[in-house]
Amino acid sequence: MDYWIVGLLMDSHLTINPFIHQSIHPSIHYPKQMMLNFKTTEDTVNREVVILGVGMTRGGEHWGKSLRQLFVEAALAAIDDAGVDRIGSMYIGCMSSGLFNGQEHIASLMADYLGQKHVPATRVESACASGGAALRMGFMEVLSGLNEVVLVGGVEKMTDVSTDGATYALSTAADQTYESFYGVTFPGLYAMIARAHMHRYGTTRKQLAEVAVKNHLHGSMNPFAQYRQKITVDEVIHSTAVADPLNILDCSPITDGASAVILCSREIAKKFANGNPSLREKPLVKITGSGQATDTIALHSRQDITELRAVAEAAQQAYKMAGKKPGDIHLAEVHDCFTIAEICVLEALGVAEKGQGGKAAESGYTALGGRMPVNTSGGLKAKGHPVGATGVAQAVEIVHQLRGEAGDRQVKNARVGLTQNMGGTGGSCVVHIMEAL
Amino acid sequence: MDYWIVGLLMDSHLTINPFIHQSIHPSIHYPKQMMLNFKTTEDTVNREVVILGVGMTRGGEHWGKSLRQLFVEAALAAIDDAGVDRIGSMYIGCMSSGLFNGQEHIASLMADYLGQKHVPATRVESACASGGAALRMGFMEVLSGLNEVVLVGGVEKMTDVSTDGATYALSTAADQTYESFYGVTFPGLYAMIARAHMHRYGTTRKQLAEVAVKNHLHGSMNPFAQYRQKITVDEVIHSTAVADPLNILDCSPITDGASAVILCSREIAKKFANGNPSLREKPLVKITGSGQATDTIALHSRQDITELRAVAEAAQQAYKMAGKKPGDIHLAEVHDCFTIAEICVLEALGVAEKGQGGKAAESGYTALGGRMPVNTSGGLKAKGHPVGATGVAQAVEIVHQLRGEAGDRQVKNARVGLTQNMGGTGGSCVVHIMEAL
Amino acid sequence: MITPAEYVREIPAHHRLEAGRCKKCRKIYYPARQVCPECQAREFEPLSLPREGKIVTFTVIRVAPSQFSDQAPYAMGIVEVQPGVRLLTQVVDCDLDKIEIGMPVSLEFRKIQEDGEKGVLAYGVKAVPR
Amino acid sequence: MITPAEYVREIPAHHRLEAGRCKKCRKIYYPARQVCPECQAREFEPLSLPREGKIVTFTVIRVAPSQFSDQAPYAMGIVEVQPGVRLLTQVVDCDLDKIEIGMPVSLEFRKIQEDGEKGVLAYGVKAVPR
Ligand SMILES: [Zn+2]
Ligand SMILES: [Zn+2]
Repeated sequence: MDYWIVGLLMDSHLTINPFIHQSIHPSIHYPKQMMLNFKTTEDTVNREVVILGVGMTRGGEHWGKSLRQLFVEAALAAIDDAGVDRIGSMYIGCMSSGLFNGQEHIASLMADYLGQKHVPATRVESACASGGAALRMGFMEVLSGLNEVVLVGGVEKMTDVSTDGATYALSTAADQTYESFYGVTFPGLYAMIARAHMHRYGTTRKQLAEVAVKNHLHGSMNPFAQYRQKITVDEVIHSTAVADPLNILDCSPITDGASAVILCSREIAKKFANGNPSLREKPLVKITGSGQATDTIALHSRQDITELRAVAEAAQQAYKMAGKKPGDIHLAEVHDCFTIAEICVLEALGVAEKGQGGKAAESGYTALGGRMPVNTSGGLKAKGHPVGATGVAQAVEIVHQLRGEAGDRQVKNARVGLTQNMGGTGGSCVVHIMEAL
Repeated sequence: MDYWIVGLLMDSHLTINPFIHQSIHPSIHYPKQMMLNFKTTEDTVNREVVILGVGMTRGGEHWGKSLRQLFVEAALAAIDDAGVDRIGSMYIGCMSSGLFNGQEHIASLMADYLGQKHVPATRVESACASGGAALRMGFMEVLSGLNEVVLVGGVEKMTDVSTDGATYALSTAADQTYESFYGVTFPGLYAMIARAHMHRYGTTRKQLAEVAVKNHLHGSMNPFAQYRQKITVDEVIHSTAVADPLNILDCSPITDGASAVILCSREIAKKFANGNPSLREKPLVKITGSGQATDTIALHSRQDITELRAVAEAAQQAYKMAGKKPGDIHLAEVHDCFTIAEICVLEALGVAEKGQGGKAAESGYTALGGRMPVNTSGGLKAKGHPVGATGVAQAVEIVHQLRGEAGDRQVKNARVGLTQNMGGTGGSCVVHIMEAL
Repeated sequence: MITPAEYVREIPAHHRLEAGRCKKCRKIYYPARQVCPECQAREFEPLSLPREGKIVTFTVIRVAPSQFSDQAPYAMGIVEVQPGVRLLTQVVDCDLDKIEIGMPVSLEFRKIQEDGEKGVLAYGVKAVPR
Repeated sequence: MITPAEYVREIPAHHRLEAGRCKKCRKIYYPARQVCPECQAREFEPLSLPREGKIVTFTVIRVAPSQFSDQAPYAMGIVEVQPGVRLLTQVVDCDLDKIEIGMPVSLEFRKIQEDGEKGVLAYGVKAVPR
C-alpha cells in the first residue's frame, strides 16, 4: 500500500511513472528461448505497420442481423475509413461461431459476403483473445511482406442461443474436463481470483465496483457502447449476485457485435492518406509493439491465483518491441470482462504495483482526466463484449483516441495507447502498443 | 480428351509437363489488388523458411487418448525429429474442438500440456483447411522475424461424438443457412460436383473409384495410415451408397489424429542440423511457395460447379513465389476428402487439363511409379482425415519423401513437393511448395 | 440446425425467395447481399426470384443428418432460376431414378425440417419436376 | 458437458485422484501430464493425491449452468492437497457463509452431474470441511 501514489497528482503524460521500477516484479522469468528468439522490429525488418482505418458496430442485441451481416457492416466501415478499395488478405477473430451459430469456416463465409472474391482469409481463435490474436496475425502479415493491405476483423453473435447456451459456449474457454465439468462458470472463476485478491491484498468490494462505475461513465460518452447509463457503487454492490463476491454489474454482458481495422505498411499508408483528405489531417497510427503469451488453461494450475502471467509476458514483449515502459503509455483499453480482471491486468501491465490495482479506479487514476485513463470506450463492461470482436474493438478505440476523434471522452494529448486482450482466465493474452506518428 | 497424354510415357521428373500451357486456363482472372500486393519472398525478405522436424500420430479411433494427449504426442515427435529443446511460438490448426469436444481456447490448452510455459500460441480455423492455414501462419511468422522457431500442429478428435454429431460438426463448414438447412451433407455436396463433372466431361464411375484404389494402395505402405488394406474398383463401386454417385469407399473416414512440424529460418536450421547427426545427413526441406485463397462458401453460388477457383488461386500464388510450374512438381499431397475432390484439385493445380482429371488415377499418372505421384501417404482417404490436422500431415509426408525416409512408398529423386489443403467444398484453400535443399 | 433466430431473420429469403439486384452491375444475388462481389457496389434493389428453373446438378442423399433421416433417401439439387442465379434445395414428388441435369422444376413452399428439441418447424422451398 | 468418452478416459483422475510425479524434478501434476513444464522431462510416476487439503480460494455460484441449476447456490473452491498441487471442486455439506480461505477439507467421492440427454451419471470428488 505504501507504493501507491494517486496518479492525478502527476501533471504530465511524459513524466515517468514512479512505479515502474518495481512494477514488473522480479519473480517473472522469461523462458530463455523466447528471449533468444525475440527481436525488435528494428532488428529484423524495416517495415512499419500502420492502422489506416477502423470500424465497428454498436454492441448490443442485434436480433435482426445475422453473423455475416454484422461482420460485413464493421468491415465496410473500416474499409471506408481507410479509403481503400481492395484488401489483400483478411483475418477474423471469432471465439465460437460453431457453438453460438452452428457455423465454422467463417473465413470463407466472410470473404465471400464482404465481396472480396478469392482473397486469402483466416479465422483465428483464442477464446476472448481471438480479436487480439487476429490483430497480431495481420501485423505479422504486413511485417512478412506477403500482403500490404490486410483487414483484421472480429465478430461474435451471442444472442442467437439461450443464456444457458451462451454460458456453455463461454465455458469452453476453460478446461472443460477439469474446470467446467465440476460446475464452475466464468464469473465463478474470476470470483475466485477476486476472493484471493481481497484476502491477500485487502482489495475491497467497493474497489471492484469502482471499475464498473468508471467504465459505465466512460461508456456513457461512447455512441458505440451497448450500455450508456451511468451506475453507482451502491448499484453494483446491490445488484444480483452471480458468483460471490461478483454481482451482475461486475460482469461484462452478452453482446452481438463486430469490429474491424485495416492494416498496411507505412509507405502504402502515406499514399492512401495523401489521396484521402480526411486522413491527411490526422496522425497516422502505427503499431509499435506486439506481444502474445499463454498461461495454464486451468486457473488452479497457477502458482499465484491472483497473478496474470500471460498478461505480464505479453506486455513485456510489447514494451520491449516499442521501446516503452508502462509509464510511457497515455491510455489503455484492457480486458475488463469482470471488474477484478481490470484490477489484476493493471498489475500485470506494470501500471499498478502488485496487489495495488484495486486503488486505480477508486483514486481516479484510470478515469478520464486521470493520470492514465483505462477503458475510455466503456470497456467490455459498458461497450459490450462480443468475445471474438473485443480485441479488435480495443484497437478501434485507441485509434479514435490517437487521432483525436473520441469526442466527449477524448484523452488530451494522447499519443501512445495500449490494448490488452485475454482469453479464459488469462490462459492467453495479446498486447499491442500503438503510437500516433 | 485430346490433350491427355499418359504421364507414364514421360521418363524424367525434369521434363516440362506438356499440359502446362493450357493448364491454368485463361478464364481465371486474379484481382488486381492481390497481384499488386503479392511479392515473392525474394522481393521482400531474405529469410528462408525450413521445416526442421515432423511428427504425427497414426490416424484412427483413439478411444483412449484425449484431444490434448493426441496433440502433445505429435508435437513431441516433431520436436524430437527437429532436435530443438524449446519453441518460440505455436500455431494449432483445428476445425471444431468446440463441437467435437466442447473445448475452445486450445491454444492455451496445448501450450500448457506441451509444457511450453507462456509461449505465444494461436489456434487457426478454416474448416478442413485449418492445418494448411496454420502452416501458412508459421511460415509467415518466421518470415516476419517475430520468432525463429515455430511449431505448427493440427489436431482433431472426431470420435468422441456420434456419427450424427460428427456429420453435424462437419456440416458447419458449409453455409449453414443456405446449404445445411435444406438437408445436404458434405458427401452430398461433393456428389453434386461429381455428377456435374461426369455429365460435362464424361468422367466415369470407374475413374472416381480409381482414386480411392490408388490411395489405399499407397496407404498400405504407410505405417501411419488409418486404413492399410488394399481395395478394388469393384469394391468401391459396390460399397454402401452415401450420396449418389458417391459410395462409402469414395469418402475419407472420421479420424482422430494430430500432426506437427517445426519451422525455422534456414540459418537457425543449419545450426541445429550441425548438432544433430541424423539431420546432418539429410537434405533440409525449405518452403519455397505459399498460397491461400477463398471462394464462395456455398457451392451453388459458383459460376462453374466443377471448378475449384480457390485452389487455382492459391496454387498460382505458390507457383509464382516458388518460381515453379505444375510440371516442376515431383509429388503432391492433395485434399482427397472425396474421390471427386482429387480429380477437381488436379485440374485446378494445372496438373491435369480441365475436365481430364478423371484419367489421372486411372492411367497410373498419379500412382507411385507414375509421372507425378499424388497422395503417396494414402491421402485423406486411407491415411485418415482428422480435419484440422490434415493440412499439417500433408507437409509431414512431403518432408519424409524429400528426405528419402518414405520406405516402400518412396518416390525416387523427389526434390519438389506440393501440399494442397482445402475447406468445405473448396471455400478456402492453402497450397505450399517445398523443396529439398 | 440453424438457430430459431437465424431462421426467422432469413424468412424473406427462404419463404419468398427474396433476392437482391446490384443497382450498378445488375447482378442478382440470392440471398441478398451488402456488397456486390463483382463491382463492390453496396446498393441493391429487392426482387423475388421466379419459382421455375432447371436442375444444374443433383444427388440422392442416402445417409442423412438425423433431423432428415425419416425423409431419406431424398434427392437434392442445385436449381438455376435465371442465368447465374441458383439455389440448393430438395427435389421431391418424383422418382429418384428419373431426375436429370437440365430437368425443369417448380419451386414450391414446403416444410424443410423440424427441430425436435425446440419444436420449431422450418419452411422453405422444394423443387418439383414439371 | 464433457463427452462420455472424455469422462471415461479421465476416470482415474476424477475418481481416484491419480496424478503424475516428474521423475526428474519431482514436481507433481494433477492430472498427469506427458511433459513437465518445469524441466521438459517426459517420464512420470503415478501416484494418488491425498484426500485432505485446504481451501485456497472459493466462490458461491448463484447463477449456474443448467445441469447444475438444481444444486444452486453451491460453493466451489480451489483445494490445495500438497504444496503447489491443487484441484477445483465443489465445497459441500456446510454453511455457505462459513467457508473460509485456509479451511481444512476432505475430498469425498460424489456424483458431480447428470447428462440429461444421454443419461450418463458422472462422478468425482467434492470437498467437505473438516
Ligand atoms: Zn455489382
Ligand atoms: Zn520436471
